[in-house]
Amino acid sequence: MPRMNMVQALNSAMDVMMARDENVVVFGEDVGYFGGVFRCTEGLQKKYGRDRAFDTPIAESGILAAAIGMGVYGLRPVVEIQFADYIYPATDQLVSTAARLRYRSAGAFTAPITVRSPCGGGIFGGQTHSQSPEAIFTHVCGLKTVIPSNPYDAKGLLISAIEDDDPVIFLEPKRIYNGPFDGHHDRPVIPWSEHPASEVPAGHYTVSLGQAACVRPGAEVTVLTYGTMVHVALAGAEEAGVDAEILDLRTLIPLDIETIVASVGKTGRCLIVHEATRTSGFGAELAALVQEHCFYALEAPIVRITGWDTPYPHALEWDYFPGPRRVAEGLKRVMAD
Amino acid sequence: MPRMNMVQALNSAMDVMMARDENVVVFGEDVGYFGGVFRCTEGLQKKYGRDRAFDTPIAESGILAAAIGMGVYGLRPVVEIQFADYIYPATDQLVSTAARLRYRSAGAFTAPITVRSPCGGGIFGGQTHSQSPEAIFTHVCGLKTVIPSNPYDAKGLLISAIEDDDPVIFLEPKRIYNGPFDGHHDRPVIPWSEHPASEVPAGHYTVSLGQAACVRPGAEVTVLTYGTMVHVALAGAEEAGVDAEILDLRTLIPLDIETIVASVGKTGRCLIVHEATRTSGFGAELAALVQEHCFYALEAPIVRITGWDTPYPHALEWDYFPGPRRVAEGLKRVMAD
Amino acid sequence: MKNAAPLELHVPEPPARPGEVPDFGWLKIPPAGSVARPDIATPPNEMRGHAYTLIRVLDEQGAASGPWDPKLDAETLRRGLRTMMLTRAYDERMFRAQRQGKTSFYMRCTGEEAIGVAQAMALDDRDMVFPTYRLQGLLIARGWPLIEMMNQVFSNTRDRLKGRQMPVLYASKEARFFSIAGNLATHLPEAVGWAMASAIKHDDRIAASWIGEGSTAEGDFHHALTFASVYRVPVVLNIVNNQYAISTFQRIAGGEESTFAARALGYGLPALRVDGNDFLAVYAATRWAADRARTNVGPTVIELVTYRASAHSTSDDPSKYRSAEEPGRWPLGDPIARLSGHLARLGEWSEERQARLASELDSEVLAIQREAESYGTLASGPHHRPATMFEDVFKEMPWHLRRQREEMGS
Amino acid sequence: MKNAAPLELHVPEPPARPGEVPDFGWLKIPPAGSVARPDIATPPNEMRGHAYTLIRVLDEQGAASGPWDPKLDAETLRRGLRTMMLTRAYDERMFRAQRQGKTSFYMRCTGEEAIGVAQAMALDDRDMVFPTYRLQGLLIARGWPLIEMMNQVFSNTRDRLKGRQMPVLYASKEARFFSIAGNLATHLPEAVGWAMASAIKHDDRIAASWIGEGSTAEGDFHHALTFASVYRVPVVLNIVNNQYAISTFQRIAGGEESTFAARALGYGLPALRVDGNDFLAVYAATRWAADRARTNVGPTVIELVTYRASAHSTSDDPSKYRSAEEPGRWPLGDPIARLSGHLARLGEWSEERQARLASELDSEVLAIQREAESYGTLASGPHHRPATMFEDVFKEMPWHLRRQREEMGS
Ligand SMILES: Cc1ncc(C[n+]2csc(CCOP(=O)(O)OP(=O)(O)O)c2C)c(N)n1
Ligand SMILES: Cc1ncc(C[n+]2csc(CCOP(=O)(O)OP(=O)(O)O)c2C)c(N)n1
Ligand SMILES: [Mg+2]
Ligand SMILES: [Mg+2]
Repeated sequence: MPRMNMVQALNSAMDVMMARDENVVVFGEDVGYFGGVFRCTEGLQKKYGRDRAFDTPIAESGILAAAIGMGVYGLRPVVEIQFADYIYPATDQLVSTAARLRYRSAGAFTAPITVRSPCGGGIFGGQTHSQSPEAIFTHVCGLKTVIPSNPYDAKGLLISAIEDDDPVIFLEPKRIYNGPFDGHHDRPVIPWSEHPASEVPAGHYTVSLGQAACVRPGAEVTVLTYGTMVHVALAGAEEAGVDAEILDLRTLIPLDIETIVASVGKTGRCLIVHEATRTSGFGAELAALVQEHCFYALEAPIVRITGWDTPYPHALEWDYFPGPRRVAEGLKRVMAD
Repeated sequence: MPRMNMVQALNSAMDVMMARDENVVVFGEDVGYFGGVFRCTEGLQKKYGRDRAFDTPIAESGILAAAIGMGVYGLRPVVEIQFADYIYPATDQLVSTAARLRYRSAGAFTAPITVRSPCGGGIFGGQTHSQSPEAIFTHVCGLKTVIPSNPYDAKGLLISAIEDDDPVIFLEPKRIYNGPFDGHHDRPVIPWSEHPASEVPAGHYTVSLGQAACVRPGAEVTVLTYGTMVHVALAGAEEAGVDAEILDLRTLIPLDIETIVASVGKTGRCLIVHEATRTSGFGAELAALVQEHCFYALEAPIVRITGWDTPYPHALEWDYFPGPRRVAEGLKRVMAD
Repeated sequence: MKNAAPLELHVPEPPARPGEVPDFGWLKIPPAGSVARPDIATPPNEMRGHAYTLIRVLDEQGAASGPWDPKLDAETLRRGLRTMMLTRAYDERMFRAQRQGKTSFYMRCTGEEAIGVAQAMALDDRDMVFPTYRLQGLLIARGWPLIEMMNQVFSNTRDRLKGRQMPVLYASKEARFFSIAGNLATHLPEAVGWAMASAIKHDDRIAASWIGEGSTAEGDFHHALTFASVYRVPVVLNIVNNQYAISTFQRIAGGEESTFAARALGYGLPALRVDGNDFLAVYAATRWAADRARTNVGPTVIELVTYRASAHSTSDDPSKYRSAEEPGRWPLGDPIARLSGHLARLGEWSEERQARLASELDSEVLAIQREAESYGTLASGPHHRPATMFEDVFKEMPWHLRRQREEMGS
Repeated sequence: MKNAAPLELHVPEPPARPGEVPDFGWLKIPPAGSVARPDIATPPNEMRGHAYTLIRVLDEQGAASGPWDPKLDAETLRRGLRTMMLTRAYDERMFRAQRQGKTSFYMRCTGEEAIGVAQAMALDDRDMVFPTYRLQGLLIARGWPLIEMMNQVFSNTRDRLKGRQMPVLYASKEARFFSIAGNLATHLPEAVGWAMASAIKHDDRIAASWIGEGSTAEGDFHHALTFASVYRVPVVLNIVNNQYAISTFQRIAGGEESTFAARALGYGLPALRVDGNDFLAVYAATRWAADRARTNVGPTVIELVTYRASAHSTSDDPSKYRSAEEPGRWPLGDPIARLSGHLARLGEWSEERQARLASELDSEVLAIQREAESYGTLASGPHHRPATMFEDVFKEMPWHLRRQREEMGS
């Protein structure tokens, strides 16, 4: 089976879908000839032509609106927002049309679009190239939100997203485009090729939306996490020497509540880890759900290890990033009580 | 003391501040000559002139940007977004400049702006005149978020917001502009004049940001709520016959955690009530905080009574609105466990 | 260089406020028939003047003249007249129904009927339209049944939108009429996206969209024009300049220093500024733009100059901000009266036929209204079942919505 | 009417891709001195042509001519030249520092130096500027110390922005230089707001702002122009058309069907399209616009036509998307060479002085760099203390941030 990093896996997902379905089109800033600033769409214009993979003006709201209109026509647009930090100008299109169109027209019109966007920090991008805005989308009913943590899932989930008839926000943790970063920024970069999840089928396959993956079975505590933090959590658990069950949520909406409840029911403890700022982050919803569903099983307060409630500071990136040390501390805290 | 409804109290806050501080300016769509579609700015243009209270083009992002620029100059703009549902086009200005300016310039430039906007349902406004988007703002570090529940607080909090040197989102539950609506939509409307909080001093006073109010002391369960739902919670507690301690949070960021923790520490039970959609609503953050701070005091799972995770449906408004019956059910649920 | 005088903020004002005498002298009205009709292949920069004039076919006496006269036969003209009158009759009945408390809200398009109706007739029925809330004439002209529209206005059991939308925010896939947006301007770049898709698929259907002059200030207006220009999209973008955005006169939207049509010029797009109350001019301009789009020449911006003769909506009271005399002094008249006058002048119509038709249409509307009310009204029901509220958020209902539906207990 | 041919999507392309021969024939360049200079009170609609031409003062031989010649004395010209050269020297050193791994990122303005420098000189130092990330020349011309700028680039202990911002996103209250935004275009309507405030307060200071041609597609560009036009705001809005937005040629931003200057016309604003590599033309146009703003006549849009001679940033590799020959074929030359040639022609400069100055400036920059590095670099520190991260989110630190600071343990 071919080995792929995340960028190649994402590229392959779009390639496979463009070949299978003439209605799939790909566009965004620098997405056409150049193939995207992270090269995720490389080669697609050459292969499928300028009217199926093209550059757009710098207008995120215009990009979303064009995608929605195309979706109404019957296409399946896959658009790239260059950084998740730049999705804000498109908020009205996302909330007021993409998320609401099926509902407000009682199914007459729909927006089967996929919005890809690199998120997260760890590349010294400062406060406007590091954000993780997923919580906002999870609060907007009508949007699905997906965040993969490895090449195999990235491709399978992206194909599912493209085939899905609802609008999907597909956030790509840019720090793990090239390797399974575990938060040890001072150690040499490990490429994906050494990780089993880099074995990615060349053709079509899917990873279903709404299903978490257990990346480490364990008995003492459940860790709920996604994206880059999956790898950090693994490292943190090792450092803490705690037998943690680590769930990679993969899809935030719809959420795989069953897997979560089963795990916390078993372990009686829960740590939530995400890179986004804490207050009203998706960790808050997870904490609320876990205590709603597993109150009597819980032996200790649910702990959240997250980005601080500040913008992502350029030079202090590694003091901001919730790395393995903080995850380990969190695990110890949740085990201590 | 004069009796005022919410609209008059808000108008009075702006009037008082415009008279005291020449740097206070007020603008927004239909805000000038007409005085706003809810008449909150009535008379201000006549009194303070066209360059201190004026109409704007329909461009929420432009309005926010102009306010930010004026704030940088040294003014204290108070802008109105006609409905909270229409704040989305301004998201980028709110997140990327208003919330971040002090931080990114290390204090050299700031945006001491107040963004007023009517929120919430109950007036048959359908899905685009009924939203309660507060959770989104609470996730954006750098913004303060305020939601008053009565005329006295509305005026005192709005003055505090205008005097505050940080950007403040000031959400006004439109259903209680004219009376303390308790969710019984089938009963006659009660005007504010019959409510003690309609006694509003004519002059300057403040209600501090960051302080909750206990609107009903009680021993059995703590209800965390704000805005219209304060009145609904009071009615719901009465209907359930439960001795609930009801806290009107008033300010979501910064949150009055001490009052919350003290109350839940005492009652051991917690119900959260808001009108916004549930998933990743501010109730999630409240639930997460309460279980973090009061885990060992909690005798039952924290329950959330909220708007459903759907758009606000026009004809089914009263099935959507979390009224007193649902609050009472929630109280019974939290007491039963 | 220092300025002699200190800086001043200029805040535009309307020509008249309540109690003042309105004067529309600022509106320059060229004689009917006087504006040239360029070929659709004319480079936009050779026809910039069309953004600053007013294309008119019908004169004050009801005579049609000039190169823009679409030379429609009397049958077609009567059809247009009937549809405009039906629209008005519908508006009046629905307005009254709201006043009687049968529904929450209503918006009339009084005085603007030529726009939706003539444009629907000038477009192909297969073309996709992305309208605003004031384009009921368009939907009626496409033959969408009034009963469907009323069911929506009453949010009753037969409302295809399941009671979810405020009155007048229609959507009809069959009529190729896009779901009307509550958030202004969002639909304009969406229309451009639809038309881009049509071009990508080598289809022959074009898109058309409408936006109020007030809403042109939104960023999405700019996005629509930019994308339309860059990709030469087969779309017709209409700006309905009815002088007001709720209480706000169009000068606050930028109508003082320029025309709204002129916005197009900066993007290299052609613009037509049209007498929006002149059925023939509206028809002809739309046809010109549609032909241009359909033949791959590119998009066109049309400004339709009209007047919002009634209130913004049933929630609005214009006496608070504009002179009560203003509607009567609007110099471009009423579109129904003008077309009816034209037909009469051609010997194809009479005051008597006009009166008869008006009363027939009112009866027709009333009968339909009775039927619609039999399916329910917002005030007294019945409505769709509460549990339907959870449908269509997603294609398949996820667990959390199923759970909430159970929690609701229905 | 049905179209003969099916619809097609037009996707603009640049004239040349890697391996192809670039040809700038599409850029129409009028002779230096040939464009009229209208009075600042000229109604915008009487000078529309200025949006489609190119105001030039310096010809190919370095001679200045025509009504736009600002007739600056040699001292001022040499100051301009020196500042442009200093900017370039600074850029080269910082670029190298990034390549040496001392910081994360850098952006040069190579080839665009006339813009920031001439415009800073044409404005009053008290005017407020809202620039983009490619206007370091403006900050240098305002006399802001290079050491401050370098401290920011290195995110070191003396970085006034406390290491929070990516390199080059300067902010200086003292230099009246607004905090540079990462989110494109946001600052343009903010500049308009600042200038509205200045007008409200009857101040005499105006605002100026800059935006890349690629970023004009954002809604905030439209908001800026709309507000500027409606309230006749004392602001100068500059569009820097350097042909590229990262890999994207300006035609994708709408430069194929029109000029960027022409956007202004639709709002009734005057536009000047200027040779952005001609120091004198840039100076003169800016002066014209500043005078207009300061005397309450209104805002002006200036398009500065230039060429991004180096990569977008240190993260970019232009050989992937444009012909390697392109920079060399850019017909408007290099702003430093052109001004230096002009001074030489006046007998006020020589190749030898030019070379000497270049090496002096490089030494000066290098010395400052050494000092800056002594306060730390991003790579090797020291930086501000981690706990400072929690400051300035709000004026007063709320409990949750205090708690998080404790949790961080520093
Ligand atoms: C984004 C957004 N902002 C504000 C509103 C509130 N609003 C509804 S209609 C309207 C006026 C629109 O005026 P115009 O575009 O001229 O259309 P007209 O009503 O005259 O047909 C406003 C401000 C809205 N619906 N959406
Ligand atoms: C809202 C937003 N979208 C996208 C980006 C990513 N981005 C940074 S610079 C750039 C290109 C800007 O080009 P232009 O405006 O022409 O300026 P130039 O770099 O040529 O000076 C892009 C797309 C961003 N910073 N902000
Ligand atoms: Mg209007
Ligand atoms: Mg550029």
